[in-house]
Amino acid sequence: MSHEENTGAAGKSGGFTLGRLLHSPLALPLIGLIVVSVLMGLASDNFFSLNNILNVLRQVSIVGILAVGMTFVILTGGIDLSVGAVMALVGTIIAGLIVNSGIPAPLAMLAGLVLGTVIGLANGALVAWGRMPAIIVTLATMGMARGLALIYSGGYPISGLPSWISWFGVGRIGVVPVPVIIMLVIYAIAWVLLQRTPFGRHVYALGGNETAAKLSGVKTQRVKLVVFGISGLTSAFAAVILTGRLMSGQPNAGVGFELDAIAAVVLGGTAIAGGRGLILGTLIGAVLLGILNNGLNLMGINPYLQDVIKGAIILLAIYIGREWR
Amino acid sequence: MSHEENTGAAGKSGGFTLGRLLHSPLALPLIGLIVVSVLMGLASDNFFSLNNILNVLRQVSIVGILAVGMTFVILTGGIDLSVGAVMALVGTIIAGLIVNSGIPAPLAMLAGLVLGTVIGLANGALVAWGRMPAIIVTLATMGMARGLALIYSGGYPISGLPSWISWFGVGRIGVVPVPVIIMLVIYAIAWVLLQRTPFGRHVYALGGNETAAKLSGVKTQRVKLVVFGISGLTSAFAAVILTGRLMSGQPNAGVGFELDAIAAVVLGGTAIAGGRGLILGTLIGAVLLGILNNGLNLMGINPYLQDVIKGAIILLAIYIGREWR
Amino acid sequence: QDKLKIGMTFQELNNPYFVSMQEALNEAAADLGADVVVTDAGHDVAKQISDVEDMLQQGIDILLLNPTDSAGIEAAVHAAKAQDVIVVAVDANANGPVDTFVGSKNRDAGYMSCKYLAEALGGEGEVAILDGIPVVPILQRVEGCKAALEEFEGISLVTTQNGRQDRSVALGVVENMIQSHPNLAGIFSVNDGGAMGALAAIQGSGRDIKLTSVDGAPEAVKAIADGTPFIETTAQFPRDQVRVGLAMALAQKWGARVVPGEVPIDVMVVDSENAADFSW
Amino acid sequence: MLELNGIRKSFGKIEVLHGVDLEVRAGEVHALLGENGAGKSTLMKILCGILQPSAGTIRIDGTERHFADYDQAIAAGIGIVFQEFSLIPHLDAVENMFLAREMRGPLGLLNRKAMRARAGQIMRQLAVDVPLDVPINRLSVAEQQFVEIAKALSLEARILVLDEPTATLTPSEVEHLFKVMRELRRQGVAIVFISHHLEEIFEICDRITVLRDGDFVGSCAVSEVDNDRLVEMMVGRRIENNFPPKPAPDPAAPLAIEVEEVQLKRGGPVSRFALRKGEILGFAGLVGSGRTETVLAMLGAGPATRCKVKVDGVETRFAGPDEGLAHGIGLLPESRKEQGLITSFSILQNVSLNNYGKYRKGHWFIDLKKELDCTRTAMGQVRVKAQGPHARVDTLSGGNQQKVVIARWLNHDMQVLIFDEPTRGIDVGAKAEIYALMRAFTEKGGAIIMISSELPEVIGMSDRVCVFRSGGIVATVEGDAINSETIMTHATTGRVEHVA
Ligand SMILES: Nc1ncnc2c1ncn2[C@@H]1O[C@H](COP(=O)(O)OP(=O)(O)OP(=O)(O)O)[C@@H](O)[C@H]1O
Ligand SMILES: Nc1ncnc2c1ncn2[C@@H]1O[C@H](COP(=O)(O)OP(=O)(O)OP(=O)(O)O)[C@@H](O)[C@H]1O
Ligand SMILES: [Mg+2]
Ligand SMILES: [Mg+2]
Repeated sequence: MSHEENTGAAGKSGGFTLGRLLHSPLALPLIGLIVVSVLMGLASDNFFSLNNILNVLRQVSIVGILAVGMTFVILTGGIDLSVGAVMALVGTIIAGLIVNSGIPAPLAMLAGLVLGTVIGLANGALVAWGRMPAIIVTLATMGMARGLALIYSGGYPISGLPSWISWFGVGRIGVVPVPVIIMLVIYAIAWVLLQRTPFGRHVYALGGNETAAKLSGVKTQRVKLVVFGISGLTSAFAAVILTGRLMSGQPNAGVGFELDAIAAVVLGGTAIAGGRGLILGTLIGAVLLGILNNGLNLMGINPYLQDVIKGAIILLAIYIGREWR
Repeated sequence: MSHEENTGAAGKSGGFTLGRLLHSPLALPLIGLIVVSVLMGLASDNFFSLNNILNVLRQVSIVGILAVGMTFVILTGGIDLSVGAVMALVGTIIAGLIVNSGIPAPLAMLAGLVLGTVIGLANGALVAWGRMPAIIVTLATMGMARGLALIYSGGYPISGLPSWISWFGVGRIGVVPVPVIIMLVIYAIAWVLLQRTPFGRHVYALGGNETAAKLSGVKTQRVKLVVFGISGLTSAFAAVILTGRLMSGQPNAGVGFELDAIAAVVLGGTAIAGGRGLILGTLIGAVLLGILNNGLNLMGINPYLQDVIKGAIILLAIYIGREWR
Repeated sequence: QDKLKIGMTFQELNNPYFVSMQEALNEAAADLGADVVVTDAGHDVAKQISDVEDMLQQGIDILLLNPTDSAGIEAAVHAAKAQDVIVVAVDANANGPVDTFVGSKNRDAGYMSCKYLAEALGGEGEVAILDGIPVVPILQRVEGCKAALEEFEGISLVTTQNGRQDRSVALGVVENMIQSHPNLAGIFSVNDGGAMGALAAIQGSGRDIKLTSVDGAPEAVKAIADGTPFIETTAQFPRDQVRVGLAMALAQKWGARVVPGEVPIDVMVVDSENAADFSW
Repeated sequence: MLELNGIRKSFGKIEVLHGVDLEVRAGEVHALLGENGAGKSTLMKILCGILQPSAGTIRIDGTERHFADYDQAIAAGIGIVFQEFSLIPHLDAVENMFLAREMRGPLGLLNRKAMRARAGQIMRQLAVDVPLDVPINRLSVAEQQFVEIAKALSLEARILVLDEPTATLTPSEVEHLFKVMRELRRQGVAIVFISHHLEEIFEICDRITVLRDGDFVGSCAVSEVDNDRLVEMMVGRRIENNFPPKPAPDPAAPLAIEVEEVQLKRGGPVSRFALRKGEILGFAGLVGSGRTETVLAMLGAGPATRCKVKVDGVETRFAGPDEGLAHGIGLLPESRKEQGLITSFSILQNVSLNNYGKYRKGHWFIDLKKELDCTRTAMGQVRVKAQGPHARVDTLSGGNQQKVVIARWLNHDMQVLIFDEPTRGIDVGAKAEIYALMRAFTEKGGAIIMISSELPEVIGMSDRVCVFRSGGIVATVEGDAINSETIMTHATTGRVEHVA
């Protein structure tokens, strides 16, 4: 929200004012967030308790982190359907390395982060140098990652982790849950990368006009490689939190999370065609989704009906947003 | 394979020759099909039996029909993630109308076809007039359709259908299974629509360059509306076959089928960005996927490993195809 | 805070087995005048933990937990116990300080089904297993089944494929199984959902293959009564599991100190002889 | 200082450059001339390392160089302004100028202050006032063009390539650009300048090199040639009078279209004009004066706050070009690639795209044979140079692509055609053919609105001219009043009335 924020639809310099905020691409996601929060608050007494707010944020953290990598990829005009499966694979392997292979947990986690990044880079290489459409590449790697996770674990969840690992999932620093802190740190780093580094400019440029970016000397293929690498890395971070939350490696975890992550990105105001969007919007989008899930649960709505309501609210939010932007 | 074939990637006139075929966009999917078939035939004795071939085609029919609508949508540059869920909803409602409401089966099926078309048109209207990205619209309607199916059925499969309905799923005319005949008829109609009618040309034009199509007077929004309507209709046809195959309405059927349908379309050589592709390619793509599933099953490969192999083969096919085209 | 509030989280709610549990819960709660909150995890443990957290925010007194995964759900159990909520695992057990586990004897169920199948085949022939989602109850059924099959020398297990407990997936998988094994004589499916798909495949092939399964779902029972190739299902008692589980929780709530840690619920063979009279 | 020798280039099996030489000295403006598709842009891309030559050498200051990519060319002091814009729509001018060579501060983070300062400095040097922190896509075309030039200058290039930079500029902006070029020349920069406007060549260039169909025709000083000689070198023949004769004005001719009022945005001017059958109505004005927007608004394809149109005397409201089509009004948009053609389609498919009413069989289906025959006829009419009706349009040169769009409309039996910059980027030979076709169309009773930024074209072709300024019509002139002074006076000083 600083005035130099690059939205891909920049405004003029100037201090922070309400008017400026209303014209920023964050306006709509924010309004959506406020409206939905107020509605939920009215419908359920517990909604606005500090406890519940932290609870929502903790629940949001996994999809929120996946959505960071997704934002990078979508900003370049790509898409990554493999995030949920990669998270499951990395989580399973971390647990397996610790439990079955007796590797010290910190080392295993490091290996997991490296693995996630490598898979992401592989996606990126296939998209960049293989010149294949991202949607197909990541669709295929999604199936492969899931299959590998099941093969590695034999289909069984891997449990028996040292208990301190649950710190990543349920621990707190002060009142704030650890996963929330990890998520916020990742968002902060992503913000700096996108807004304050040449690489960030190149990400926007690639999504804005790939040919022009290439002609200007942007190493477009390397940018593609890196954004998918980042997406793999954030999937691996999500896997660490997931492992902490589930205290086990779950080869079946994260089915459909890619769709939640995409929804968070788009609800946050990022153009699905790339080139425009803010990482802060994604955070708001992820929280909005989390609030919807939490609020509908708190209101005790029939689980089947929840899907219908969620779909309708997403449509409504995007519909209004489309006019605004 | 006729010389006037509209691929969106024009070729020269001329009769049918091997050289021409090798340069047609169908070449690669066909080669893929042949290679995979031969491999499967070598690995498994039963593969090339008439019985097994008909078996594969019957298994392919549902995804094959979904992929027809998906081809129309992708050719215009869109995507439809709701096909699997719409199929489940329509199937559930057809079964419910017959079993719970006592409506005559033919009438119930007609209602199902209308319902599917209406949902498709709703997707289309949101994309065309709502100017929202197709991926988000259909993601939302996917969730909503699934939720509605579960609400309508209360989570139970709806069984107790008159037994003749199984004709749609397991019946035969001569040796050929009924679902295969239905699928082939739908492909034939789609071929005529795409290759021999102005509407078909407009579908390609929209995917090739939407602005140019619009400025030359093509009713682009109506074309969008109609392609999604077609996708809804083919989903409903798939639902009829599914109902016949399962002899019940299954609210949770078809999860992930949208991804299979997309894979079939892209394996068939259609560009994911739209504007280029052939409906025959989609048929080949769907059969290729079916053969992979069937062959890997016949070979008794570990089901987890099957996902990995399938992903790798899809990647390989698209990778080679990309150079060829 | 006078009214009793019961929360139940299901691993899935698009399976008649769990839907009937939910119905039994609603009936029992209506009798008690208690509030009920129900959530559907859709086979996603992470979502299930979130669901439990949300229920705890609503101040439930009793948590009936039908875990998607025993190990994965542990954090939710701890969270619930931290708020002094009584936790009863239903159908599948959960790690952590669960007060009571009420569940079927899944190993027995697999054993009984496969023994019945092998006997129906006269102790010889090729059989196949239609596997499902790898969670503990399913794994135990497969284990029990294999143990039973091993008791028959003439029986050979030729293939195990995964039908994901989904009728449409199972249908395709079994069609392929039948193609690749011309001498296949029997199939054991880990649940009735998959079995219904397998039944359609068998009927479609016109071959004489016998089918057994676990659950006792209404559709399966009807198919057995109708004299199809589906000859037996080892019935569980989902409604009774909930009733017993709730009773255990209430007993503890009322101050009972010696609540059983585990209440195994028997399973029962349903075949053409008793199918007509059976229902959940 | 720059020497290209025997450059050859093939795309697949087709060779498009057959051994071209080019020698450019420090401190000169060197014109590169040739018809559409002669290979000018291709040669420049080879110079910049974007394309690799099949044969030939590049020497700078006498040493042979190979550029594997554009970055290496930049390092050698080469900068280029591309024929197609290469700006990123949602980034601002500063970000665009420094894209891929950002200035870095501590920790390798962006140093926005330094970049903004440097950008301001370059803009001052160019003496243009372009907003620096507004997304590029909100700038006018001319402003974007200057950002492109500033971007090339920020490289501090010693060799600067300008590929048709004036195609989108107005005369006064062109003058301004020339001033900048002269200043750079004084500083010793070697400039390669590409343009189809021959008068510009004589104004600014020192020497010329001419290409024809990928062949090197010759190189000489500008002072050694005159206009006719130049055209002959480019086209290989002499071109007689460009413009067909104008018919006598017929004020009694019925009105094809009468626009009673059109206002583009609230508070802007309200315009009115009428189009007679059998006439060519020119729309003149500076770039961005609202000509394109006005016709788009009229057809319902662009925004308008007021719009009242009568077609053949009947009041009509268009919701989009499709409804215009239904009333016999066709639009040839200003950018053929982005707005006119489906580039992946064949000529045949592009020509028949919106005209299937003509080729129906059994009401629902396309009559493929008739479609093919009609396309052949239409292609012959406008003389499209191509292998046949099934050739993909993206394999055609710019001029031939434009002819395909024109063929589409001439094949369509329209009453009114709106031609927006019909000859932009078209070489002199092809232009004459297009002019003849336009006249033939009006002689049969059709009417044409021709938007053009080329004054000679407006003067040579129009029966009447509407002059635009700031979004509205400031004057309509006819007869002898159609001359450059009158039009330019109105276009630069005409008064617009703002209406709430
Ligand atoms: N990528 C490509 N593939 C195939 N042919 C190409 C390609 N790029 C250019 N050509 C062909 O090379 C020839 C030269 O094109 P070029 O763009 O250099 O012409 P030009 O002289 O710049 O024309 P204009 O005045 O229209 O800009 C043309 O015939 C064109 O069709
Ligand atoms: N690509 C663009 N993006 C945003 N605004 C533009 C763009 N092109 C032109 N404009 C603005 O639109 C207004 C009118 O432009 P329009 O294209 O109608 O002018 P024109 O007279 O047809 O000029 P041209 O010769 O460029 O076609 C001007 O204020 C101009 O600044
Ligand atoms: Mg050029
Ligand atoms: Mg214009």
